[in-house]
Amino acid sequence: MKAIRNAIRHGLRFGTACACLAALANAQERWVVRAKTLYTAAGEPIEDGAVVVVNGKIVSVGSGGGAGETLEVAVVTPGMIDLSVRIGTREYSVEQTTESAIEYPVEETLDLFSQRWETQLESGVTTVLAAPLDMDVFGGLCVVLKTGGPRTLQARRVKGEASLRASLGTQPSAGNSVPRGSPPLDFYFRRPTTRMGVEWVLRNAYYDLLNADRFGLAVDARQAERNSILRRTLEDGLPVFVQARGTQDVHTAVFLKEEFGIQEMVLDAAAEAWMEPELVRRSGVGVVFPPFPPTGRIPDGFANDSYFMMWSAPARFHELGVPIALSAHGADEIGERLAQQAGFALRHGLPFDAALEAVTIGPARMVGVDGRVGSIEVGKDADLVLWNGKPFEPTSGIVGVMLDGRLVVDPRSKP
Amino acid sequence: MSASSLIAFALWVAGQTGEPAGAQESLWIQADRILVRPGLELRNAAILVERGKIVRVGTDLEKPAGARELRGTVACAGFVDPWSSLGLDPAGANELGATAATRTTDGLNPWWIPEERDEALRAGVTTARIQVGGSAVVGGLGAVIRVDPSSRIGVVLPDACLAATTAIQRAGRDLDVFDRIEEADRLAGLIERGRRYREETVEYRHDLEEWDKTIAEKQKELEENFKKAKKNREKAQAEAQEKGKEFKEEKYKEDKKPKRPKLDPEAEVLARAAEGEIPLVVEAHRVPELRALLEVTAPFDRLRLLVAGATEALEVADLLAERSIPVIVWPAPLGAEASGEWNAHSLELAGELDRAGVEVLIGSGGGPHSRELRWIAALAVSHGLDREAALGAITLGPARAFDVGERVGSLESGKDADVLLFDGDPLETHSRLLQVVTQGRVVE
Amino acid sequence: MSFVLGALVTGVLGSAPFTQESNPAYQVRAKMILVGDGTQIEDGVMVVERGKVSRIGRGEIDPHLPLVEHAGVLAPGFVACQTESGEEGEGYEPTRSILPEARLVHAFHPDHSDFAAAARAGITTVVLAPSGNDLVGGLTAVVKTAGGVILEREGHLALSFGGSALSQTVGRSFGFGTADEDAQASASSDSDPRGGPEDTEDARRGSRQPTSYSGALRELRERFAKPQGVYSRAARGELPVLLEAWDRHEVMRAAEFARDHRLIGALRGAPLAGDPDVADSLAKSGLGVVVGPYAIGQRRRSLESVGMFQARGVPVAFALASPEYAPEGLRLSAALALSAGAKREDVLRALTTDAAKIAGVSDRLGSLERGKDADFVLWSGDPLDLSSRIESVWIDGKRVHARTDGMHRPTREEDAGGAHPREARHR
Amino acid sequence: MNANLLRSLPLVWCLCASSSARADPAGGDKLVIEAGRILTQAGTEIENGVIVIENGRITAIGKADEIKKPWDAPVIGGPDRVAFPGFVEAHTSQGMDRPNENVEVAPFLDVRDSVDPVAFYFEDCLRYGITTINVQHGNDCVIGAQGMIVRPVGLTIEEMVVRPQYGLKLVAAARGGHSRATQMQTLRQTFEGLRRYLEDLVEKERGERGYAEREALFQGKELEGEKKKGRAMEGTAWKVDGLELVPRGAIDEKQAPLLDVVEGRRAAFFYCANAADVANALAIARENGFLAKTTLVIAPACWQAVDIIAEAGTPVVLQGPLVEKRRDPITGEEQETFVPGVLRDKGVDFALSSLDGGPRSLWYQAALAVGLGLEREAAMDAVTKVPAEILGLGNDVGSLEVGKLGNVLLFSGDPLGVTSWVEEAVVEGRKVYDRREDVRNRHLLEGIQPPNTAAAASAEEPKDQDAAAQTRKEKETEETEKKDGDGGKREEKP
Repeated sequence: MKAIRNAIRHGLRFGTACACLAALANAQERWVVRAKTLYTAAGEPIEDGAVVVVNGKIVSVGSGGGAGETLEVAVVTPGMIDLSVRIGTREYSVEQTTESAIEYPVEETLDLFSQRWETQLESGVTTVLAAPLDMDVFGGLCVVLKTGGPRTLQARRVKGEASLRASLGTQPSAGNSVPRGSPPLDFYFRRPTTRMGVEWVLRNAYYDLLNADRFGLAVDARQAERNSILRRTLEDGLPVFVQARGTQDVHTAVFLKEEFGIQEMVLDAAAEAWMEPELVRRSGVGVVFPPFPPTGRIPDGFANDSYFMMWSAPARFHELGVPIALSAHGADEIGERLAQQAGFALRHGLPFDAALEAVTIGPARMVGVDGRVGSIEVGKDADLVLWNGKPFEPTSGIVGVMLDGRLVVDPRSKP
Repeated sequence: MSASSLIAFALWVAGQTGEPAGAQESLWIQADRILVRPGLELRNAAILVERGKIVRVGTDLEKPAGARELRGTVACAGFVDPWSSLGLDPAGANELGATAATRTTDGLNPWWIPEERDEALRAGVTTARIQVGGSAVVGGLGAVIRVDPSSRIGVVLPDACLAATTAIQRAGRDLDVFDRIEEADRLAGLIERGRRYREETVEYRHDLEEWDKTIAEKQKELEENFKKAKKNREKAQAEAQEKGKEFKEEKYKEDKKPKRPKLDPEAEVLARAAEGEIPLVVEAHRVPELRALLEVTAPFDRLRLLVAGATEALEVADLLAERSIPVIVWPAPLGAEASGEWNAHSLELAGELDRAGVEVLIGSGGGPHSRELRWIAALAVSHGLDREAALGAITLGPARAFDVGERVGSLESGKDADVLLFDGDPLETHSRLLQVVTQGRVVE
Repeated sequence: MSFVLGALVTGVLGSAPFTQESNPAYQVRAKMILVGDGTQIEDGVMVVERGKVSRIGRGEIDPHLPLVEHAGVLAPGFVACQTESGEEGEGYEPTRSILPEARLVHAFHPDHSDFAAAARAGITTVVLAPSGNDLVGGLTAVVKTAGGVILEREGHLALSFGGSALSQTVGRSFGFGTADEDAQASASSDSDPRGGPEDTEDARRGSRQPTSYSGALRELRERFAKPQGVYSRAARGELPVLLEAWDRHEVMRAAEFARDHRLIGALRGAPLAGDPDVADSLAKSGLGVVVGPYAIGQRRRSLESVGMFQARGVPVAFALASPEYAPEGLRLSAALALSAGAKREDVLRALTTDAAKIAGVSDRLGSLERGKDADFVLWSGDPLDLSSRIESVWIDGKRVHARTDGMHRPTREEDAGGAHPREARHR
Repeated sequence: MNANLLRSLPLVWCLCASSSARADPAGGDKLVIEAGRILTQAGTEIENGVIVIENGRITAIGKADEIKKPWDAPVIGGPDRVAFPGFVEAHTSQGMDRPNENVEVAPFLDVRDSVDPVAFYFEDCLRYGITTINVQHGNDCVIGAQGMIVRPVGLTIEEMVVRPQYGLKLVAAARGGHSRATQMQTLRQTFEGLRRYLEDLVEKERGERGYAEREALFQGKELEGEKKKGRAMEGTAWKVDGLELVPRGAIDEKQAPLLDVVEGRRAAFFYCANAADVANALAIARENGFLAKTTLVIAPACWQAVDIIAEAGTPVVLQGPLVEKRRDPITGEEQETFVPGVLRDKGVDFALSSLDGGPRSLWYQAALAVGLGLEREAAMDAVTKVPAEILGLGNDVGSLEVGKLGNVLLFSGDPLGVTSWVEEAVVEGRKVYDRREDVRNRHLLEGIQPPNTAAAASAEEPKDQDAAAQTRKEKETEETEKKDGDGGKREEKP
């Protein structure tokens, strides 16, 4: 067994060993991280740059070093951000008592003890937008989280109520049906069973709001709560993240945005958005792409259908000036993670800077946390990814990760 | 590490047939009480261990130079779990497609949670009888293995038993009384098949011998008569020519060569069980199948039967005692996962059977949790099993039942040095297990 | 030796006072008395009057009182802090998941065989609790295992933060994994889109229960926002709560909820809470913890959590759960915890004093002090030693079980084949 | 299979076009390849190099100014190209309409009858530069069919075949719902059965001869001396004496391939899902004397047995992810092990294999391996030299040297770089792939107008048309594949 243990420690990439190292490193208050190339995602890359970190914040960016424990690596980028992650949010994240679970905060359904958070962190994803499964038309209020740190929301939350989750297409209506055997007993049973039904539920929620306002209808507490949230999407720029995979869904989403004047909208998992470039550009929505499908086809898990995602879609939208973000949907497998998705984006024609933005500051802007994370600037959280080569190349590895100034993966523990 | 791997590999090869060699350093183990074997206890005695074997046990030994010294209050033999699945992964332990020819040693997975074996060893379990397909109708050849995880799994005996079950639920389906009795019958049928196969092979060998002899004689005879035959032939040919008839060869006849019986690996094993070369362990719980089992196996006088589980064995205790059939019980409080077999299961069973004169063995119930064997035995004591009997039921009893009695299970010279050192009575919860020695290797 | 002693005791017991209903004073002298609060008395004498402990100490024996000689250990009866014994499925109401007024005391059959079995295992008091499958499971009852004594008709308000309290329609129809598989991120790819949430029983009944953690929290918060009835009593700290939570994140949620609403009581479950963070937050919440029952082969982490809690001053007690666990499981749980490094006194308290505290009956039970109920057990040795035997069990001064060497055969449904009505629902 | 056919025809046509219509560059028996850099995989790297291929083999390779180019040879490539030997797939079960036959022991089968020349997989092979492929039976069996080595070129199996009836698939991993023990049981009994079968054959032959002899004696006629009909059995582990008496033709076709294996005349590809399987596989290989001809096809979890693999000295093909995740059952801690790293450290020869074809193909596995800490050379070898050696093609493929086959890839940059593509592929001197003519690739990169929008109606560009048609066909395939149970991966990761 000793032999086995050795082999494990031996072959171990990240894991317990590094965890201990990290624990030691955390005592460290002040860091100086030097890089041959420093990509800040805020302006030109800096050659032979250095980031100085004190108490978890970035205090200086440039070539100046100074006191503090020093790390030397080839490349440093900001911590990456994935806006479409579902970890520990499975069936229990979906509130089925209503199809528009507007007022349900997703953060209350998270399992912060899931190992997959660490996997994300170690693969360079330091911040995520946690969304529920899209089994409801309105999925609730999503939260922006750090992927590491103490296992409490207070410690990890970057922004609660960061966006409102909605979903179009086949998924929310999947499995719905009028109960067999008996007639519908109450309106709950008329859950959407079709695309148009789904769309109607969305519209309906907004009509309720508008009517209530226009005719000053009395509404119960819960309705009031919903309305106030929806109102924020119209007035205070609370972004609405809509899962819109197919072309129809993209149309629907954009029309809703324009019909009700929703201020901020982001199309998530938008595989086929590229088929309507003009519409997307005109409507000013952001786009979060799903992981690149090997054959270009993404099967619809709920209907016998599939979506075609053109590999160069991110590049094309970038040219059009549409805000874009890449996502790995929180994939665990080596080779499928966010860094590799960025790599594929490069392969398919997205310029490097754009690719970097699409996994850092770009998504940060979409959920309004760009003041805190997403780029390497003075005053921001010290979320850094340390590389041994050109980022996003499959041949270069992530040798270190720093989260809020804590070294969670230590480059010095690497061969 | 590569060195250790070489050893490991050697062990693997050995594992197929014999078992690993013990540690090299010699030990000097002293204790106030040495429980040599049930019924024999030495006070202020010592055990001398060399090359993994117990060389001497006694009160009048003196410590040889260079031997490492261990001290404790009570020393007893390493526990032998007669009913475990350590070293098997779930797929192996729960294999339902097993047949008599399935070998447990083929299912060994040394990498499957070695920590489990480590825990068990540190809890004093040094050897265990494991069974691939423990819940299959017929589970194949069980093995007695070394629990020691420091190397690949050492096999003490690759063919320790043949196992079978008459379950109450199988593959999610409930079996009613009649199904179960039928299963007992089917089992008897199998044993019969084995017996007949053995007969056939013996007959075949005999017949072949006979045939070879006769043919050899015939050959000799023919060779002697060849000249004559040749002459006759020529004569006959000549005649034929004269008569213008075409020449007919004389017909040659000899008795047919006996046919080799078809290869039947299953029957080979069943035969060994039928002939009592290996014991047959049957898990049975309810009175009907227990009675049926005892009935249908009665005609096979050489069969060595063991019953496992035996929730209602008390009803047939007299029969079991009379035919001296040992029973492996699992006197543990049930978890919710316990299946229907264990309905009406009582912790008092062990004690009651013992009092009824049935030999009781205590096992950890076929799970990977041998580490609790000591607690289970203790519970049996707290429910009426005699302390000494309980200790025997997890040491020498199982060892004897599975034909490794001359290797493990007691602290007699010549046996493998599996020694446990306690600071109190082995079955008392408060007494700590100070030292575990497996094959002369001190577990640090 | 112990056998002889057994004979002696039973011999004495044959005589008058112990069997009669009217119960005059008598005294028990034991080699060792475990008072229950951690102290122990060598060659102690305990005088019992009218079912109460009237005197206990090293003192002389009173020549006028009948005497029970016991060469072993005298210990308080154990208290099991959560059980579904004898409920026969009354502990679970599938049609609705919020039943604040449900009273487990109504499900109490005093002469159900489960209780006799518990008594034989030295358990003299149990907390009858609902199965954790309802969000608000109702009110627990604290009863003795013999004599039909009911100590508390409204023991705790039982709330569940566990996944089993959420209707799992989505999970069922889409075949998602369980919380345990989460780390492997296993999502079944061959899901059957047909037969969705609407096809389930309770959906047809037109009552849809929360299916998400946040939904459940909302339901509970609403009830504690303007609390009425039992909720208000719980909110005011008059009625302790029994919160069920299993996975670590559930435990955290429950602890937080208890803190926010200043609830007192205990948390039941937490097998994987052997995690410093979780233990700390539990310590902060001021809740007790009801763990177990631990079966053969329990994960080390669960066993170690007992010591971990007690080291942080969190009172721990053991559960008996559903009757599939033999009552001996309680003592086994304790012994396993002990073997996993917990302190002996602490474990003993988890069976007696602390358990009584968590059960909310420490004024009457948990230790053998003057004036408390005379619920005690005569052991051949230390009760925490699994190999020591029960000689006799006494509740309210009356002997309810004496060791016999005849085998005790529980009844069973003929060939139930394990399909025990409760088994399906037991998590 | 028909679905695949449908789907792939357009591209295949385009390939034929490229080879026939533009006959000169690819048609003749000579070809000159120019490249800014040539990574020979033979220890050298050549700036501004030239490769001359005649009759399918490399006749010259070196610096442009040192090599004399045949005047009549067409020239491809250019200074902006990087030349690299074609990748070698050491073991795969793709490219068959069904990888698994549901017979436990089926050595009498031949994957040749299942390989689908127009399978999407082979098309993808060219796109990602795999020019030599060892196709073997799937892993869901005990003993599978005989495999074959192919090149991903041609419309018929005859055109594709490199080595017919090559290798045999054995599996130590338990089939679904079963255990290693029963798997091992069947393996053992199969070889036991073989032995018994041969013994009986010999026995029968001997019996007949003896009878004939005695009959002759009896009848008094001379018998002509006994004549060997067959070949004596070879094999290191066990032999059946007197097999030479039996003509090999008389040996049952179910047993013959097994006999080849035992005699060490046929390569064995032994699949193992975890470490314990490895131990069993090696045991079987030893007991039957074909360890020397054994290649272990291992799932990542097998790394735990790395010591006994190294000890046995068998090469391995790593099938599946490069990193193995193990959850400690006691602590619940998750541990990641970089398998190629472990294999390298123990000196085990290993080849990588492509995960699901497509972009996750061999080049990507090699690149990832480098990213995870494997030396660049080792990673390159693991997809060229090592597999070539495993397949016994060391003298033909795996590197660019004089005398080897002219399998050359022309990359737009570093072969492992994420932004570089296979621009042209040459197999045995024939240019068989040109990215500019790769319809599917353009389809994926340039997209199409969705058929249901007004834009489609206006867009009358024929390319888009047939591309559109292709998407529709693909959709069908997707569905048929879903029905078949393979393919159809869920995109949602809840």
